[in-house]
Amino acid sequence: MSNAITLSALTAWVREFGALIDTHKDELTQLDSAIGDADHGINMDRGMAAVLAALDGEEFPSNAALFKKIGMTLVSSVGGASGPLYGTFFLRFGAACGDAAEVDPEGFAKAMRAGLDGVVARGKAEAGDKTMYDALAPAVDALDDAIASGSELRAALRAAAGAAESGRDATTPMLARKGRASYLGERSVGHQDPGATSAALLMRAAASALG
Amino acid sequence: MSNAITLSALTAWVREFGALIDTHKDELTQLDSAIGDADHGINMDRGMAAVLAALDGEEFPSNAALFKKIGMTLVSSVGGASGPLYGTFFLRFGAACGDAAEVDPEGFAKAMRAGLDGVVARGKAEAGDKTMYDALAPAVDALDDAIASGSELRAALRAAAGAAESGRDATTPMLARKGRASYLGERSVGHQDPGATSAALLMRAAASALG
Amino acid sequence: MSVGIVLVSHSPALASATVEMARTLAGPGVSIAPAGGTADGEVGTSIDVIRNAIADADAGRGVVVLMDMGSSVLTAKTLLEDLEDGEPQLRLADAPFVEGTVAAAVLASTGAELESVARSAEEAWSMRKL
Amino acid sequence: MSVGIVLVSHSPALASATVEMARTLAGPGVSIAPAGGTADGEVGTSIDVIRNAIADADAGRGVVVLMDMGSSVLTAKTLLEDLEDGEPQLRLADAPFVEGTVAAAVLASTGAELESVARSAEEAWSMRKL
Ligand SMILES: Nc1ncnc2c1ncn2[C@@H]1O[C@H](COP(=O)(O)OP(=O)(O)O)[C@@H](O)[C@H]1O
Ligand SMILES: Nc1ncnc2c1ncn2[C@@H]1O[C@H](COP(=O)(O)OP(=O)(O)O)[C@@H](O)[C@H]1O
Ligand SMILES: [Mg+2]
Ligand SMILES: [Mg+2]
Ligand SMILES: [Mg+2]
Ligand SMILES: [Mg+2]
Repeated sequence: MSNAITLSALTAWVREFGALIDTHKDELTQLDSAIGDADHGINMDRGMAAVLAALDGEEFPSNAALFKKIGMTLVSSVGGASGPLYGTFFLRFGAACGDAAEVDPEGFAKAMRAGLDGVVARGKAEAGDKTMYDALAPAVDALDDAIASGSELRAALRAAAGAAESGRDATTPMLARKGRASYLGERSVGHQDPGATSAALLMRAAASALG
Repeated sequence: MSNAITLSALTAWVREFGALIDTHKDELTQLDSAIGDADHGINMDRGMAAVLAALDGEEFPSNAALFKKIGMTLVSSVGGASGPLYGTFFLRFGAACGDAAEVDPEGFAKAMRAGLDGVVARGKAEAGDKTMYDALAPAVDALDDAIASGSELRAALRAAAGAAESGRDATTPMLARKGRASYLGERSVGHQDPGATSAALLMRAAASALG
Repeated sequence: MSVGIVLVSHSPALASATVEMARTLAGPGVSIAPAGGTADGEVGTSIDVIRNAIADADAGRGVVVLMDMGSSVLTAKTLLEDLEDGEPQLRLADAPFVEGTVAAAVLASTGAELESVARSAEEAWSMRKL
Repeated sequence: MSVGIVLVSHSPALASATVEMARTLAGPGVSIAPAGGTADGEVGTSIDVIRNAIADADAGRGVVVLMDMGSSVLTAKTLLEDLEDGEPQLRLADAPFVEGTVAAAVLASTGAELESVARSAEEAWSMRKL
């Protein structure tokens, strides 16, 4: 398949996500200080640094093997709720991509959906709960729609990244119903969710590395 | 009143209870090892030793003052559930005895009832829950009945002590519903309750010191 | 300062560890104090240890008291109902120990009042994890 | 040996203190292990720490896992649902941390089976203290 996404492109996506997390780590921590415990940037940066270190010089035989390594590294190293959530996202994404060393755009979109379903299986978040789900879910929907209607991968990923960013912005007025922010009740209103913010970076990284 | 119970008789009762606890401490701990954490004898002996030390050489102006000291000492020193339970028993007993330095048999019976009500207020035990209540409640009932029907104090206290001992024995087949033993469910059946055993000693001490 | 929070436990280590965890999650602005074990540091509960912790945690806005189980509950109730004299305003919270403490501490850190802090602890009974 | 019990917490101190308290109440015959904090002893949760604790607690009769909150729950679920391979029989218990642990440990000490130990932990949600 001519427009297949290769294993090295997928690796570049993850590296780009790591780079964006590094750039935005203070902002993520800042957001988490308003409605959380002020560690989301630290958590994600520690996790992604561990992932990049684990990828360095390693060869992976398949999508599944690559993302199993990424997911397990996140679960082991993040130390906060985002660790098992992003970890499960990548574990399920990789399992859905399968044992090949590339994936076509339809397969990529299906794998993103599987990753999203993993986040839901893990954390039970629903739309409007003010979590990373609120950025990821519209992105995966937009990706599906664009690919189903025949868009190029590049355009589809841009649409997905844009949808993630709108979803992220829409978390500000929401009342948190999952995670530590949910203890704040009404007082969580008026702050952008840190996990939705990092999830938007994940989609932006896909648009720039895979587009 | 000719047959009033004096402050020094009440003190003798508490001392006798301390002596009986000391004699039976291993048995109480043994019973608590079957359905508890093997400390009831240790707890009660530490508590009553502290009480006897607090009474030594002290003069108390009234029943209420004496039993406030006893109750507070038990709450502070026992370190297990029996501390606040016996502590509350004595605090309420003393408050009901009032600010005089003696109490007549009717007043004594009323104060015992007030102490029992305190145990219930504290621990919410009901009849058949396999606790100290199952020894104390029949004893207080027997005391009331005997005094109402005109018995001498001596006979009334013997009836009460006997009722406490029957109540204690009746805890063996019960299923524990309060305190740590209640975690054992069915496995608590077939063992005599430690707190009911110490409560029977309290009544036996009354019969020998006040009778 | 926030409403005070006191954790009564049989175990000095459990009370301190739960205080530490709540501080991590709620930030340093929460006034929370452990009351674990007996006065000589043994397993058990002590009314004097509880009284001292209440004095530590009180910042004039009342103190919510959480208890682990058994004698912690009975001792705290005895303090409130039979022995209180001149303590700050106390509210015993019927709550799961760790989950209730975290909920109370996070809410207290936002400046909430005594009764809402206590209620947020008590609502932790309806929390589910899986 | 009893059914195993593993306590997953953000905090190494909280996991250890709860293990100690459960041992005091349930006796030394209960096989219970803490899994608190990250591999380097920081606050957080780590799948490797949990795996090691499971291996410690397992005596061939299965292991009940209790979690404090947040990432402890998510990490334990990830282990069970996405990463398990060849571990002993695991049962996550949805229970209040301290109260559920004590109930589970006391029941485990009587020789009860995996499922009843887990259920006794879960029934602690309906416990009331006051
Ligand atoms: N149950 C959940 N489902 C989905 N996302 C969640 C859930 N719980 C927390 N999150 C996300 O995780 C983010 C917080 O991550 P982080 O600060 O790293 O972990 P912690 O809350 O353990 O400190 C939140 O902003 C939210 O987006
Ligand atoms: N809620 C309660 N109401 C009445 N008595 C109780 C209650 N809880 C425990 N007890 C009594 O306390 C006794 C155990 O006392 P002890 O061993 O000294 O305390 P702990 O259980 O804290 O170790 C039990 O045998 C029972 O009689
Ligand atoms: Mg955080
Ligand atoms: Mg955190
Ligand atoms: Mg005991
Ligand atoms: Mg004890």
